Amino acid sequence: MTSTSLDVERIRKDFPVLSRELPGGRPLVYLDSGNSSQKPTAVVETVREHLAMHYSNVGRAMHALGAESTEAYESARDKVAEFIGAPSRDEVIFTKNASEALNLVAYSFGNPGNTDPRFTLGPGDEVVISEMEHHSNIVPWQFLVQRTGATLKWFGVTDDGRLDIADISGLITERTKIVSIAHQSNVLGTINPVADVLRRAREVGALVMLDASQSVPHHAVDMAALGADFVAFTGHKMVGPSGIGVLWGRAELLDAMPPFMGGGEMIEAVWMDHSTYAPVPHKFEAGTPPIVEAIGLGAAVDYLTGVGMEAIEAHERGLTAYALDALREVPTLRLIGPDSLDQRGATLSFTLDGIHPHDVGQLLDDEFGIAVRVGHHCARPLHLRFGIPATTRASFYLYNTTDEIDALVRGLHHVQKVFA
Amino acid sequence: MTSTSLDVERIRKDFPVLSRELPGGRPLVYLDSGNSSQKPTAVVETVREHLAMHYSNVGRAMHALGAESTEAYESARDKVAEFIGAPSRDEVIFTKNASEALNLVAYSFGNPGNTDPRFTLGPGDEVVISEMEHHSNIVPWQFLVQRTGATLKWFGVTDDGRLDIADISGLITERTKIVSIAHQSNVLGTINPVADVLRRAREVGALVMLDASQSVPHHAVDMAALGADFVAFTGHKMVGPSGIGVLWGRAELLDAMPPFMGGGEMIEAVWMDHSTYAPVPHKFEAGTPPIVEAIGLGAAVDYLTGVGMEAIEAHERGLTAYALDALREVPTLRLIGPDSLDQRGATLSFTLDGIHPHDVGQLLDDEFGIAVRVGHHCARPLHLRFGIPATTRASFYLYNTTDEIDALVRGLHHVQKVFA
Amino acid sequence: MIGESMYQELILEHYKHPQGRGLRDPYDAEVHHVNPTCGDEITLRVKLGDAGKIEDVSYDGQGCSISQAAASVLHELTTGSTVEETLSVVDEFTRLMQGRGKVEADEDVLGDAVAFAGVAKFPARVKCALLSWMAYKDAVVRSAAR
Amino acid sequence: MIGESMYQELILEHYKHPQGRGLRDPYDAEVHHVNPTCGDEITLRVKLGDAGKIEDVSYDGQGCSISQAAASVLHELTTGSTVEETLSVVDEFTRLMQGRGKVEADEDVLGDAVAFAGVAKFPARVKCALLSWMAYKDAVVRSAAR
Ligand SMILES: Cc1ncc(COP(=O)(O)O)c(C=O)c1O
Ligand SMILES: Cc1ncc(COP(=O)(O)O)c(C=O)c1O
Repeated sequence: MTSTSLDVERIRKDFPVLSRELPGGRPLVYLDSGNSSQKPTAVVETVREHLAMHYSNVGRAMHALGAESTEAYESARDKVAEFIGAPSRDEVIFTKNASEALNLVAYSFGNPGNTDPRFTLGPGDEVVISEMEHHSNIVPWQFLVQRTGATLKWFGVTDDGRLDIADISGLITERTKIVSIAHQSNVLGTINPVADVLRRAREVGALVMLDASQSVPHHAVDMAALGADFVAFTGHKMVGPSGIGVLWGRAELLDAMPPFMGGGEMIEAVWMDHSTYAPVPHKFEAGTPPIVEAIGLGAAVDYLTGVGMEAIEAHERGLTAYALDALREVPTLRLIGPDSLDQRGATLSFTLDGIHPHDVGQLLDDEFGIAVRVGHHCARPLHLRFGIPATTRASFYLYNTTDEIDALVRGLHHVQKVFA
Repeated sequence: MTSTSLDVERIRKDFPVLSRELPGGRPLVYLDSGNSSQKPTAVVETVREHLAMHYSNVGRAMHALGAESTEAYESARDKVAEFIGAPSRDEVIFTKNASEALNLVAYSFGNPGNTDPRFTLGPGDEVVISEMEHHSNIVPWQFLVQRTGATLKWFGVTDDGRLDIADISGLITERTKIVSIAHQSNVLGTINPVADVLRRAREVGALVMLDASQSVPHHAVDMAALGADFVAFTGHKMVGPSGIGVLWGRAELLDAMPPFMGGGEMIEAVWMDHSTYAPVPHKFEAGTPPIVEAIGLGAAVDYLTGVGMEAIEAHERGLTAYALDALREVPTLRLIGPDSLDQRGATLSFTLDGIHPHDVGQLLDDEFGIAVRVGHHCARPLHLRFGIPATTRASFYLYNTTDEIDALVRGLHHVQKVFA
Repeated sequence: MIGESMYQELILEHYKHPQGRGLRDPYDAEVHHVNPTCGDEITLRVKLGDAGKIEDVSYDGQGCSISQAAASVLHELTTGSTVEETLSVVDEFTRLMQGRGKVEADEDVLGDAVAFAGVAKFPARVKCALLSWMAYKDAVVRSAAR
Repeated sequence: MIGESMYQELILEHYKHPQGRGLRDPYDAEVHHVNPTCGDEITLRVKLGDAGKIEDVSYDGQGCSISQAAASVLHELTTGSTVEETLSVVDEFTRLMQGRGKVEADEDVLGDAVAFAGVAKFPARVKCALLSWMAYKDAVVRSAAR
């Protein structure tokens, strides 16, 4: 049993899908929250109620429904800002997902119309990422260096699944304009040494972006304490709706960046041949934003705060300890990532000798209703690094139980029997 | 009375907000659908049910919920493709709104990594838009010419609110790479002469993009018949959820374009130093897409198809005829846009002598619960063209009635009394 | 009609009968502010007097009733007060306007300007209400800098 | 256990006891296909015989049970048939796989390959099932072109 101040049975009742029966009478064992989380009734009902009874466009509308929608949308920004300890609410930009947030920042560099030296980029300049990144924190930077002639470099990963910072000074140099790494790996579970990276980046004047898609949902993350320049995360992994993500950035940097997409809402005034832009956050929110989705994310952070991020973290820690022990007993199971609780989250990826993860995942689902993720989890270079095409990944959240981990272990034994 | 095969009283029952009382006991008279439309129960319930009971990430997930979500998401693509008569479902790309769709295409030009001559752009090349565009179809092209050194040109607008095509051959020339104009104006209601523009564009080998944000919700629009190269529209204006838009493009062009945003789902394979990309539509859908929003849009097109786009068009035509007559009786009212039914939709913008539109809109709302839009409606250059800072705009949809137009006229008389 | 209607009698009164409207000489600073999103404009002059007092605030402009009435109320509240006093009124008014309808107005500080409380719920109108007040702050800074 | 389980006995049978596995000489064309998203690989050879018949399909590869079993079933269904017949089986199999679980399989045409019907609901697995079949189509085109 995990020791925690979180009443998991009560919490499970908040998530209607968890009591659902899958076709064929299978119960649902949802161990794929690292991919996307389930939604509590509080979020679903907020979305429903707003869509049905209070909906209108925001900002531009000057009538009762417009005021209700704008108020709800901007309140969601307040809630998110408070949730992540943002120094200012205007630093919270709503995007459609974490990927858009990462692309937005990548597109800010090397724009010929912007002469701010922090955002110029060309041959000789360098961008640093890592080998454990999600594709959404790799490909935007590949695009950037392709457009500008700059160079992409990356941290390696150690055999036990840690960021290899042995040569950090050789990697992050005076030529580095930005370092963008995961706060927590979506495959290894590793929590990266942000302070070390920041220290070196500050020495050479490089900016630091964190892909916090896997940390913000699971830990109390405070922007001021963290000290990075940009942070991206995504609503659907933190019990929020799909279609909504967040970019947090330091106001003075956001002010200095060129806009990304153009359109309604992000302008101050438009003439046919030029335009001036609204202040942040609106400068980066072109067009009608994901209104109801942002409002749903507001309800999600209310829900998480209600449960308590410390309690969630402790609960997940208990589950991780339990799972690390339990998985050790499965023959031939090889964990990819740290095998201790030190600086790691509740994400466990592994292989089984001679059985392809696709078959593992599908059999677990087919026979037991256990949902895990299989494949490279949008982190193909990391899998190449470990010389494997794919892994099976179990990822836990506030609503998971040790019983579900037991079910997983039983399922893995069965899979091994089928393919024996 | 309008003559139509649409039972508006029955339809109004499908939209819960329409029977809502606003604070102070005002009934709601919603005449702001051009800004964003209301949502029928069918859409709200589809969103709720999916979020609560079937949600998971799409594509990448290989379990029961993953299959349900993927199936629902891809079925939504089928539905949208059928709704707009797309030659192939793979030509339907889900974005977060129309603005993203327009930016996506604008960012496809002048990318140094792409050598397809249709998408190269530099000094000497020209982009043509019009003076009646929404900012979302102006600013992305301003960005493009700023990045590349190309030239932006535009159609003027005649005094009666039509696209001025008198000098179309001087405007669209061998130097033109793309023409992007509204299918229907969000201020004037004007439906533009797409065939004329296409004919000239084809003569000189220019591509044509249509901003169909205001046409697709109100008319049966068929991609094959229309003949354009790219078409953008947005879910929230067509009884769908917020957070979802659509780019339709010809497959051979989409194939030739560089990707826009990088990340999960849009790749084929990723190495640290380069990547290959998925085929369309996924190539342009980086990261977790607006899953539930797309599914909600699928329910929206089902709903619209159920009512019948011809019936909707006829109903709106009746309302427009009625409103044109009724508004003529309001003293000093000046209509901005065509005053006949010829090639126009159900959007009426106007000014009242000596009363600022902000005051008109707010008083209509305050006293009668009438929601109209006031300001420049994200079309400031068009307002500059007419020498006015703002207009009041009433826009109708399938759920509006002639009674509501009567209420508007009464409200305008009252406004004139208050400010007399 | 709702309780928090934006069109309080007082606003309409100021709109129809603006106080202190018109540009007057002499003045220490003149500023011209525009709200590009809706085209509202104001030209505003400040004349400082003895003992840190505001001797006159004169103005001319065009726009909606909210922007025009706000200038009229501004004239009333500032003329004859000390610079310091007026700036704290400006701060309170700004706080009220940017509070998205969730901030309680301090009537003692704001006087007639509390009539604008209903505006705060409409972000697009907040700029109308603030236009002249921001112009005033700007003008005071400039006249003090001379 | 659900009715439409992806792991039909038949698939497991073919996975554990693959038919015709191994690369054989002589051959008219050899192709190598990879599914970069999951790392599945196949090398496949085709030998044409008389009267437009397929004399042999030999292959080697690695990957999940679906991709490996699909290759085994492919071998069984193609060897001994005419090129034309096999291509129509490939077409029907492709249609089934891309039908997102909504297409009814034609058992007469597909034979054992109908066991893969359950795969069609998982887009990520469709590519596994199709890998060898696409490789086969490619190889046939190449051998015909010689
Ligand atoms: C003509 C036109 N184009 C583009 C848009 C932008 O759509 P969205 O705000 O959904 O991006 C709108 C509506 O706001 C519009 O009316
Ligand atoms: C570490 C990490 N970064 C980025 C993303 C991308 O998030 P989204 O798909 O919401 O854009 C994910 C999840 O998919 C992730 O796990």
